Amino acid sequence: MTSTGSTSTGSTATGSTTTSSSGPRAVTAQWGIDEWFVVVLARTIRDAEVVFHGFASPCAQVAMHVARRTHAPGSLLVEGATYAVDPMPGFVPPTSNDLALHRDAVYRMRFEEFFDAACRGDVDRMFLSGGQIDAYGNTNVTAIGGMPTPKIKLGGGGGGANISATIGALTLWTTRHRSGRTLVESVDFLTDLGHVTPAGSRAQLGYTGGGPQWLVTELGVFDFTPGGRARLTATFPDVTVPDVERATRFDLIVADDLAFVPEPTLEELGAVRAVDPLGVRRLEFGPEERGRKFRGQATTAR
Amino acid sequence: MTSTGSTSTGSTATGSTTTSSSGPRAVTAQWGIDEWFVVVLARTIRDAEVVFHGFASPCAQVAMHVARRTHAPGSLLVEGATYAVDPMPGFVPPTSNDLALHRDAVYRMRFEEFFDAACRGDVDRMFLSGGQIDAYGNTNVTAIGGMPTPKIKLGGGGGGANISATIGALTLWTTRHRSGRTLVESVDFLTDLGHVTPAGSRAQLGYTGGGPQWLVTELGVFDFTPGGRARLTATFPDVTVPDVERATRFDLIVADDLAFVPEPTLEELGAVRAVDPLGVRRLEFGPEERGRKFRGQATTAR
Amino acid sequence: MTTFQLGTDKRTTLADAVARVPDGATVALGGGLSARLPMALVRELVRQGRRGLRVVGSAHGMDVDLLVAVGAVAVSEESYVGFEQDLGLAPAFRRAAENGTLEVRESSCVTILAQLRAAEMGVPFLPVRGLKGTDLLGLHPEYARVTCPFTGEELVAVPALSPDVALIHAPLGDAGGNLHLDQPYVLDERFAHAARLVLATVERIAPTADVAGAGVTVPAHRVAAVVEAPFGAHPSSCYPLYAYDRGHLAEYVKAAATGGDALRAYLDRYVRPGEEAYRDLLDGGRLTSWTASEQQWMELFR
Amino acid sequence: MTTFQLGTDKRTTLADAVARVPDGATVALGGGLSARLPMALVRELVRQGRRGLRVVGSAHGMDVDLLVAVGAVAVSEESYVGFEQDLGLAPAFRRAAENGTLEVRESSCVTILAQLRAAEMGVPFLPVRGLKGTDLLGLHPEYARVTCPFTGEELVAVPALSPDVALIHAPLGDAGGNLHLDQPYVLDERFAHAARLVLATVERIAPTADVAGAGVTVPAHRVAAVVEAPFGAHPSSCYPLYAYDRGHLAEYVKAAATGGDALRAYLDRYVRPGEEAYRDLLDGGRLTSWTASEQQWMELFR
Repeated sequence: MTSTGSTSTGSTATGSTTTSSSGPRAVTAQWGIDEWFVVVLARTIRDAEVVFHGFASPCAQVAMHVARRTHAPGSLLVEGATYAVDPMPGFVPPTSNDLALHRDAVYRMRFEEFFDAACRGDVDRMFLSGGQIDAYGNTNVTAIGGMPTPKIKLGGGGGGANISATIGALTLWTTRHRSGRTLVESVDFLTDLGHVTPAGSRAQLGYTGGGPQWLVTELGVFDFTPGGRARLTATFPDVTVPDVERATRFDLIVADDLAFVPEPTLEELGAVRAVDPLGVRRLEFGPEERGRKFRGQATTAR
Repeated sequence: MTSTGSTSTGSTATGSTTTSSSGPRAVTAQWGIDEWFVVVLARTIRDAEVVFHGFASPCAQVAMHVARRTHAPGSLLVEGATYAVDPMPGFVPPTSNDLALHRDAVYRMRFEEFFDAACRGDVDRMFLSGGQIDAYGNTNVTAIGGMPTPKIKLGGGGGGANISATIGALTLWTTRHRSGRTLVESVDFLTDLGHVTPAGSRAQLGYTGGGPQWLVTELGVFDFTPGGRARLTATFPDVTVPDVERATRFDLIVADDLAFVPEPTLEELGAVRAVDPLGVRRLEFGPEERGRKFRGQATTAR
Repeated sequence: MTTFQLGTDKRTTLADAVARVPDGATVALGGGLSARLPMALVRELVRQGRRGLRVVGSAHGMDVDLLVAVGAVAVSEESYVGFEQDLGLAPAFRRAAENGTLEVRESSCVTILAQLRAAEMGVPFLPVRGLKGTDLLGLHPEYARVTCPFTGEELVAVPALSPDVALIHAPLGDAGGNLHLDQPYVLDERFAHAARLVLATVERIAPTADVAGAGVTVPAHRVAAVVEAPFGAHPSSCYPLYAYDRGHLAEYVKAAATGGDALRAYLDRYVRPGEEAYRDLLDGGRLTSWTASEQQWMELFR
Repeated sequence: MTTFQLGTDKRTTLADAVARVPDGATVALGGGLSARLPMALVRELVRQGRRGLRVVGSAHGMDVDLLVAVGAVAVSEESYVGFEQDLGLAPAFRRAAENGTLEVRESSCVTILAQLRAAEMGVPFLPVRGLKGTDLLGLHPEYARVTCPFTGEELVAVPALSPDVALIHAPLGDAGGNLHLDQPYVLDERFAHAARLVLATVERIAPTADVAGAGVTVPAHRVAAVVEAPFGAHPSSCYPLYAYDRGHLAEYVKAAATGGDALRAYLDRYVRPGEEAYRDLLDGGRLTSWTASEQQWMELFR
C-alpha cells in the first residue's frame, strides 16, 4: 500500500481496480482519503447496533449506509433529519432533509419518536463532529470564540446537547484536524458532551450514555483512555506522529501499539461509491486533503 | 303539556305528531323522558363550544349530536373513545369505541391529543356522570362504599380525575336520582372534581376549569350557586319539589324562580330519533322511568 | 444496549410468544373498551395459567375481566374496566375487588399516559394536571408532588412506567413485526415505545409492502414476536374486519357473573381448547357483514 | 375558552394572514433545514417590515437567515441555522450574531421539543435529559433544576413554550384549514398544538375529501388562516411537488454573505414584488422534474 500524495485536484477518485498477480481475490485498487475516511467511520459501527447521524454530516451519513451494505447488515440506521429507518437511497443529496433519503424505507420515525428513543437509551451510536473538539471529546458546534460574542457563529448543535448524554456510544469525527484549530485544549463553547466536562464527569452528571468511543480525523484514529482522554491508535500511512502532534493542541497520548489504519476492502470501496455517486462526502474536505490518493492490494474481505 | 305518567312498558316512544289546531307550526307531539332528558343535556351546550363525552355515556353522546344538529351547529364535538371530530354517525352503538362513531369524520384525534387539549384548556365542556354525586358536584365512579373495600366496585373514571380540573365547564347528569342513593351528602370515593373538595376549592387547588355548570337528573335541572352548591332550577312537569327532596340526600336549595323544564321542539325530538335509532339512550333508564311519556303542543323552534 | 428488536422474522406461535410473559409481570393490554383487545393473547395467558399479573392501561373490558376471572391478576391499574351501559359492570373484576382478591389501584387516562410518556421520553417522572383533591391519590402512595420552578404551582408527579410486556392485536402485520392499526390507537403506540417487550397478534401476516401501503403504526423494531391469529380480538371488534360480538359478550358476562360452574363451562368451551377450536365456534360471517349496509351494521347491536 | 378555530372557511390573503403576526411575536417556523420552510409567509413578513421577532424551533436555514438579513429578528432560539455542508454557514445569521445585532439563545432539539410538549400538555414545565455540563445552559438563565421525587436525580427543567404564531407550509389543505403534510413533519405537529395561532400556506387548496384521503396531519381546528401559495416553500423543497433549488439557495447565500447592495438586489428581485412575481422568476418545471428518474433527481443536486 502506497500513498500517492496530494496529486489530485480534488476530482472524483474513480477507484479503478485490476486483477493482482498475488491471487484471484487480491487486486490493485486506488482510493482517495474521502473514501478511506468514510470506511474508517463505517467500521466503528458494530453489527446489530442502532445508529444515527445528525444533519450536515455527509461523511457519517455515507458511512452508515456503507456499514449496512458491508459488515453491519443487521444494524438499524436512522437517517438524520428524515428519521427514515433503514432506507436504501440511490444517492445521498447534499441536504439532509430530502425525500431521496427515504427510498425504500418502510417506516419513518416522527421527530419526537427518534429523540425519545435516543433519550431513553435505545440508540447505540451517534456520529458527532465539531468545529472544536477537546481531549475528552467535548465538542463545540455553536461558536468559535464562545458566546455571546462569537468570533465565528457556527450553525448550532441540533439535539446533541441532550442525546450525547444518553446514546450508547459516540463516534466523533473531523476532517479539519490538520488545521491545528480543531483538536483544542479547551472548547470555546461546550455544545455536546464528551467524557469529562468542567461541571463533572458523565458519572457525576448522572448520564447513562457511554460517551465518545472513537475520534476519527483525516490524520488518524483515536480511542479513549479509561480516564476519558483521546489516545492516538492509528494513523493514515501518509501521516506521521509529528504531523499529528503539530495539528493537536491538547497533550497527545499515543498508543504503544500504534498502527496504520487498515486498508479498505474492495467491497467497502464499492459501497462508498454506490452509496454516494454525487460525492457529497468530499464536501467535508478542504482542497489540500482531497488530493490524497492511495493504492494497494485490496482484498475482497477485511 | 301533560305528563302521561308511567304507562309504558319501556318500548320505543315513536313520537307520532299531528297538526295542532292552534297554528300551522304548533303540533301535538309525544315524547318519552329519555328523549326529553337528552334534549335537556343538549341544551347545556352552547354554539361554538368544544364538547366531549366520555365512554359509557349514551345520553350525553346522543345529546352532543342533537346539539350539533339543532342549536349548536358550530360546536366541535369530540366523540368519546374514538376521538373522532364532528362525525355524523348513522346510529349510536351501545359501545363507545366503535367505527360506527367515526362516520364522515375528517379527522380523528389521537388519545393523547385529546387529553392534552383537555388538560391545556382547549375543551369547553365535558359530560360527566357518577354512581354518586354530591352537592358540590364531586362524583364517584369508582366504588360505592369506597376503596380499598368497595361494596360495589364501579367501572372507574377514565380520564375525569385529571380533565375535570381543566375543562371549561362540566355538565353532570344522572338518570338514577329517584333511587335516593345517587345525590348524596358525601361521595364514598371522590373520582372527579366538583367545585369544592375536602382538600379545598378549585381555586385553592389551582385549577383553571370552571367545574360543574349544570346537573341534569331524570327529576329536574340544577345549576350551581356562587359557593358551588347545586340549586334546583327546574323540574320535569311530573315531578314535585317534595319528590326531589325525597330523592336528594344533600340539603336541597331551590331557586326562587323554579320552573318546569322547557319542552322539546319538534326539531330536537326529530334529531334525537335520527341520531339514536337503536335507542341506546334508554340503556341509562330503569324500567320505572322508561314509561314516563309526555304530550304537548310542540313548536318547530324553541 | 437498545431494546429495539432487530430481527427480520419474528413469527412464532401463540404459545411461544406468551411463554415470554412471566408470572408477576406488568402487562399493558392494547386496544380499549371492547375494541381491538388482544383476546387471543389473553386466552393463551389463561391456558398457560399465568399468575400475579399487574395490568395497566386506560379503559378496558373483557380482556381484564377474563384474566381476573381465572385469578391471573394481582393488581389492576386501569382507568376503567367494564362493559359500558350495554352489559354493565365487569362481573369478575367487581367480585374480586369486592372480596379483596384483586387490588385495584385505579388509575386515570392522563395519569397512565404521563407515566408511559415518561418512560418513552427517558425521564424518571412527569408532572400531571388534576388528581389533587381526588381519592385516586390514596390508591397511589407512589405518586409524589413537585413544585414548578417557574410558577410555584404544586403538581402531582408520577413515576415513569415501562410495562414488562405490551400485548397488542392488529388487523395487519408483516413477518418482521411492522403493525398497521386503524384509529383509535388508544395507548398502543405509547405501550409499544414504553414497554420492554412487545408481543403482537395480527389478523393476517402480509408482505411488508402491503403493511407499508396501509401505513405502519407500530414499527418492527419495537415488536419482539408476531403471531397470526384470525379473530384474535374477538369478541371485541377488530375493524375493518369484524364488529363487536354482542351475543358472545353477553354470554361471557352472564357466565362470569354467575361464576363457578357457569364460568368453568365458558372456559371449557371457549378458552381451554385453543384458538382453532375457538374460531370454529364463531359465526364470523355475521360479524364481518357490517360492511353490507348501515342497516345490517346496526342490526349487530340489537 | 378554547383556542380551537371553529370556522369553516379560513381562506385569506397572504397579506391579511401575516398582518396577524405582531412585531415582537414569538414565531415558530415550520419545516426544517431546507425542506418545507414557510418561505412565502417569511417573504410576506419581510414585505410588511416586521421587527423584533423571536424565532423558535429546531434546525432551520434560509427562513431564519432571510428574516435576520432584513433585521426582523431580535432573538433566535433555534437549534441550528445554516445550509449544511452544501452551502455552509448562514451568512446573515452569523454576521448578526458576530456583530451583536442578533441575540442567539441557541436551543437544542430535545429541549425545544420538551418546551412545546409542556405547552401542549398544559403543564408549566417538563424535565429534560442532558444539557447539564453544556454551555447551552449559560444562554438560558430561564431554565431551572428539578429533583426527581422518585430517584433523587437532578434534571434540567424547562418552561412551557406557546409560540404566539406558528407558520406552516403544507403541500395540500382545504378551505377549513385541514393540512396534509408528508413526513418528516419535524416539529409542525407540535407547533400546531402548542401555538396560540397557526397560519398556513398550502401549495393547493383542495376539497376536504381530497385532504382527508391524503390524510389530515394538522386538523382544521388548530388552523386560523389558510392561504394558497404555490411554490410557497421555495427555494426549500416541498415534496412530493418540488425539490431543493440549489442554484437559488446559492444565489441567496452569496447575496446575503456579500450584504449591502447584493442583498438589496436579491430582495428587490425576489421578495419586494410579491409572490406572483416571485413565481414568474422560477424554473418550476426543472424542480418538479425529480419524478422523471433517479438520475434526473440526482442532477438537481449537482
